[in-house]
Amino acid sequence: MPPITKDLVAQHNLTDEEYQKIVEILGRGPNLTELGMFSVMWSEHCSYKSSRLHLKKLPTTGPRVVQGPGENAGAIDIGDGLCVVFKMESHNHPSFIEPYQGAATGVGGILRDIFTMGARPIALLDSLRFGELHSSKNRHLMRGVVSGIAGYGNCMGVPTVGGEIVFNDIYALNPLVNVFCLGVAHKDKIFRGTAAGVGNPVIYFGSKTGRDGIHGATMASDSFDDESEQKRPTVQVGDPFTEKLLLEACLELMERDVLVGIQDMGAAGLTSSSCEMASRAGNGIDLDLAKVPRREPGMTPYEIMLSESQERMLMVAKAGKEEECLAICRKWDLDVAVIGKVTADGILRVKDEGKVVAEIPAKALADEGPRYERPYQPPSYQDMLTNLNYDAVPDVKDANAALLALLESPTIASKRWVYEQYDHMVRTNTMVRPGSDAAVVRIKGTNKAVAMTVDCNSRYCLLHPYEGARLAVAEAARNLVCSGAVPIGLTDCLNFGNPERPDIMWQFVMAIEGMKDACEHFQIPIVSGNVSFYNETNGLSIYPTPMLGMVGLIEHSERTTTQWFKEEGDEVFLLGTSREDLGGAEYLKVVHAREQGSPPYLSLDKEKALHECVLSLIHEGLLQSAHDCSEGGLAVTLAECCMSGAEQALGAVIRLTRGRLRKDAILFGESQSRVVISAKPVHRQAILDRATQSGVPVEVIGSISGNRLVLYVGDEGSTEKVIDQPVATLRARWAFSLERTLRES
Amino acid sequence: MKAKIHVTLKRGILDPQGKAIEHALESLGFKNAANVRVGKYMELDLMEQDKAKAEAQVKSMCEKLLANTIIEEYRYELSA
Amino acid sequence: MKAKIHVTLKRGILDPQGKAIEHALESLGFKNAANVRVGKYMELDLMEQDKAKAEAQVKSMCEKLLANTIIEEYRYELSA
Amino acid sequence: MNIGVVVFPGSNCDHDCQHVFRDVLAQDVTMIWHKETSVSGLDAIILPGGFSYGDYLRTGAIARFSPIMQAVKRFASEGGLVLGICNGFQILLEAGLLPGAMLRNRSLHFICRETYVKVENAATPFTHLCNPGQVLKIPVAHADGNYYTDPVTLAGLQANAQVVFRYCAADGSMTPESCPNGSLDNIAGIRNAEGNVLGLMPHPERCAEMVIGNEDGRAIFLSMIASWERNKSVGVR
Ligand SMILES: Nc1ncnc2c1ncn2[C@@H]1O[C@H](COP(=O)(O)OP(=O)(O)O)[C@@H](O)[C@H]1O
Ligand SMILES: [Mg+2]
Repeated sequence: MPPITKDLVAQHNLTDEEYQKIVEILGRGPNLTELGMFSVMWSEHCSYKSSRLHLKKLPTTGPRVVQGPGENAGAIDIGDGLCVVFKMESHNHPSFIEPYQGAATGVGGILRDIFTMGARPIALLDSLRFGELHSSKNRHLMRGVVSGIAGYGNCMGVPTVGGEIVFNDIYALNPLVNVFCLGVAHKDKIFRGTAAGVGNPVIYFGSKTGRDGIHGATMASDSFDDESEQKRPTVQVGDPFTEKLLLEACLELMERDVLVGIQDMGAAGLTSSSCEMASRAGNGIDLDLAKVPRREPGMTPYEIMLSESQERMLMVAKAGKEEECLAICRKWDLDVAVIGKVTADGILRVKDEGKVVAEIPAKALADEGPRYERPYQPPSYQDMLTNLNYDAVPDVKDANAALLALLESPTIASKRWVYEQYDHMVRTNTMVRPGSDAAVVRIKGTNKAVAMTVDCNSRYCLLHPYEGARLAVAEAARNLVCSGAVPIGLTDCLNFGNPERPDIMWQFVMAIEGMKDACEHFQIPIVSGNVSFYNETNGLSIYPTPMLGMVGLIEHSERTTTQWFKEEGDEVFLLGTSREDLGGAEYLKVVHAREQGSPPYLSLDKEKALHECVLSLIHEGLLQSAHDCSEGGLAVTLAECCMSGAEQALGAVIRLTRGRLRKDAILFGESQSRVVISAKPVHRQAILDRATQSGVPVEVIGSISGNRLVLYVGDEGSTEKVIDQPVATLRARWAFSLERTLRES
Repeated sequence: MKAKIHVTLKRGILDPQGKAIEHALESLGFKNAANVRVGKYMELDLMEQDKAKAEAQVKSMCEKLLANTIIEEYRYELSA
Repeated sequence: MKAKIHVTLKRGILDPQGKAIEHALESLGFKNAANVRVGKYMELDLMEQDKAKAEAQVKSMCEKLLANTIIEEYRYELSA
Repeated sequence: MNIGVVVFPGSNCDHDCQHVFRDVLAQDVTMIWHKETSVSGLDAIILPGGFSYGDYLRTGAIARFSPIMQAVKRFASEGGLVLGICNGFQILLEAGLLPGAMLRNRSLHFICRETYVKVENAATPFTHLCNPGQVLKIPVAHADGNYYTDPVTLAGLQANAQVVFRYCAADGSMTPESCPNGSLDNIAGIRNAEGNVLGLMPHPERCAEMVIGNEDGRAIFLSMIASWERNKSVGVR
């Protein structure tokens, strides 16, 4: 083995102090294998060294919480003895290097996180960020990522029921690929990653170990530069077929009384799964590498311990149940071997050919990594971003053109080109398919359904990370509420730049504070999550993107609603107040090429009142549709109500009171806490009464009729027709925009 | 000219298809087949007489589109 | 022995993948490429010394599994 | 009726078929692991959708060699009802129980969307509760559903009324746009000459309950159950 030089330590992304700490822990210098193991476990990706301190502030408890952060995924009680298990993961760096495999293995990883907990995955959602599509590189990335998600998720038979995509050149060199997964488990049959019970066998199963992805975890903890493309041989290839077998084998194992603990081998592979399981139980593990199934000859202990080959698991079985475990794995054609046993001494001891090649206290490796209180401070450019002189921005002249431009812009355009490549119906639970505010999936064997959404407006977060994060929580909750669901839990995927930079760290800290305040206010616990730092290339960071995945519960599955208009003659209402919220609006970007201003105003109290109001309207069966108002403002929201239904296109005649607002603000401003609802005329009074009772401003703004969207703006006596378009035209622009751009070219 | 192009996974990269086919061959009774690897084969006609130019073009096609050089390698033959 | 197997769509059967690649090549500026056809290429090791036996085996693998002779044709080479 | 649902490694619509027959239509369902060699006691067999063997090499190519397929062939040759949905259809083609082959979708993409199919033959055990020409709304989800066969076989299929479903528009008109995958002659489903084996690409099990929005697919399952009951009452399989 080579001597451990300063260079070698630096190549492993460890600082001098970190190296000193390793020497202290071991009471000697590490050998190369040990250095590699520390390097991956103490990487930002595995140790959360820059974020842990702040993550602790997030609310993680509540009456429904069955499992909070710290395990493979979080779990929330939904009654009937069941819980939902969910989490979101990023696979940003690998997806930039190899979009198909990067995204595919991202899906594979999050699925394993869910089924190791004993839950059968029933839904996936994906949240994506790319540079603008006029660049062929960005189109290539997008096509690759979408087909990678499709390739893996479809083969697994887990429907991808929703997601979101935003295009902005800030993501050109750092695209984001975040995948959310939800599964269902029996509340009293949750499995955890623990190596309890001294003497119990440690069993490896799944695919063989190859040289894939060695140092994936450290790569995810490093910024890109022009040389990153050289680091390519570390790319992992996914095998969804093997993963499907792994899923079925795991669930079958879990039905028997054979398991003590189980964990997937994700980032840092065998190293992380073994030391984390040992550490959680306060035990040690002895591993014999000679027993590890391998794909290639001549692999060193270093390579075996650090390999990130996909579709692998580690379980600790009850002593005496080995044969039963092996038999189930073999039934599913998986490689399987007893590779070690649980020990009492707290040491992760790795042997190869009878020799000890690594010997490290498991706890030190898993839990005693460095913690940093990184300095933070707002960037000097922050004021420049928020100070927008609106006098310099002329009000809209041709609102028809502006609306069409917005509908056609890829961020707002229909994502059908994407979600049609995803099997979104398999498992026959999908009640609300992609294309509405939230996806709704029924829970078989009950009358319940869960709604899910992923949301984050990262421009708002750039302009004001604290407000942006609060707005993201509010929007996610609003999306759920519009489908009739009560928000019950949250997972996050915090995508940021380099935490060693005080301005980035400031964004991170502010975003955490914002999430915390909003979640506490709405009483939504955060039960799992993931941090992805170093989304930065050549010194340029992405917008702060604290992506949220929120889950809601619908107690009676018939009480759900979708965003599109249903019937001619129905009346249209606006709940909430329009203000002059143009800052950070999509309209400003698309029409005026500005990404500036203060993000929209948000009152958590008003937002909460709105949620209660909408939920009670849906529960009382008063609504035909409900759609929250987000990117593109009221005009886009109304257009979506008209055209997003699968079957019919319905027109509407709408009158918006203007008050003292700019015309563009009333049409395209992104004021929060607003929802457009439609209802049969007989329910008019009941709706007005209920809204008033809840303290939510309400206004009848028009009715559904004809096949054009006609929009008047003004006050009594002086109204102006600002938009008049056939719904077919709106739809043609909106529905095929992505397809037109992405058709092989 | 006619170009024949082979694109195969780099050594060391997992080949799930190859693995599945090997398994299937085995259960069909072909127990003496091993190391099955699956790749792509492409043929195309190039309206180009000059061999050197044709070669440069095919190489560039492979690099840009036909092979995913992160995980795949390629080779090609040209014939009249 | 090593077997190299090519499986391609029969002439006359529309090859949408080939078409798409041709299209993509064109938009990348390779306007002089035509008749792109895409097939599969497989390699495997056969623990069999006898060439005739090996050949019979590979042929049988192709007929049974590796090619679907309704739409595909195959050819193979054997080498030591 | 006792329905057997074959589980290949990689099947992923097996539970969906089980759910529809057992929980929605109140029939007995037996899940059959692909390594089993007998289907005795079963009244009909479903080859469900999914990605058997990951769809590696070709869809259905490896699954056709699973031990259970010998028994399925025997069962079919004795007149038993066999329904292949999506991947199950692909397996039936590879196994030679139905003629033809699948090519990649015209778009080269996996496509999951609602389609309309026209019942071209309403006199089969799988469709006799439909009206001739009836249009059903049934979703598809596949990457390789572009049906191909040679002209002679195609002519034979048409002559024998073996084309059971064709993709169409909502009003039943036969347009190229209504075909999601480029399938020859808009073919969505075919039967064998004897009429007891049906393969189709759309997923009727995904539209058999109103809670998920549509129950057009029921007609196919109810037809199977009814024809089995009728045959039972006259003493044939
Ligand atoms: N990447 C994607 N994958 C699947 N579905 C998507 C994706 N992007 C958007 N969608 C679907 O398109 C619809 C519109 O998305 P979006 O505009 O982000 O909704 P909202 O603003 O209500 O959150 C949603 O139903 C969403 O699930
Ligand atoms: Mg919304």
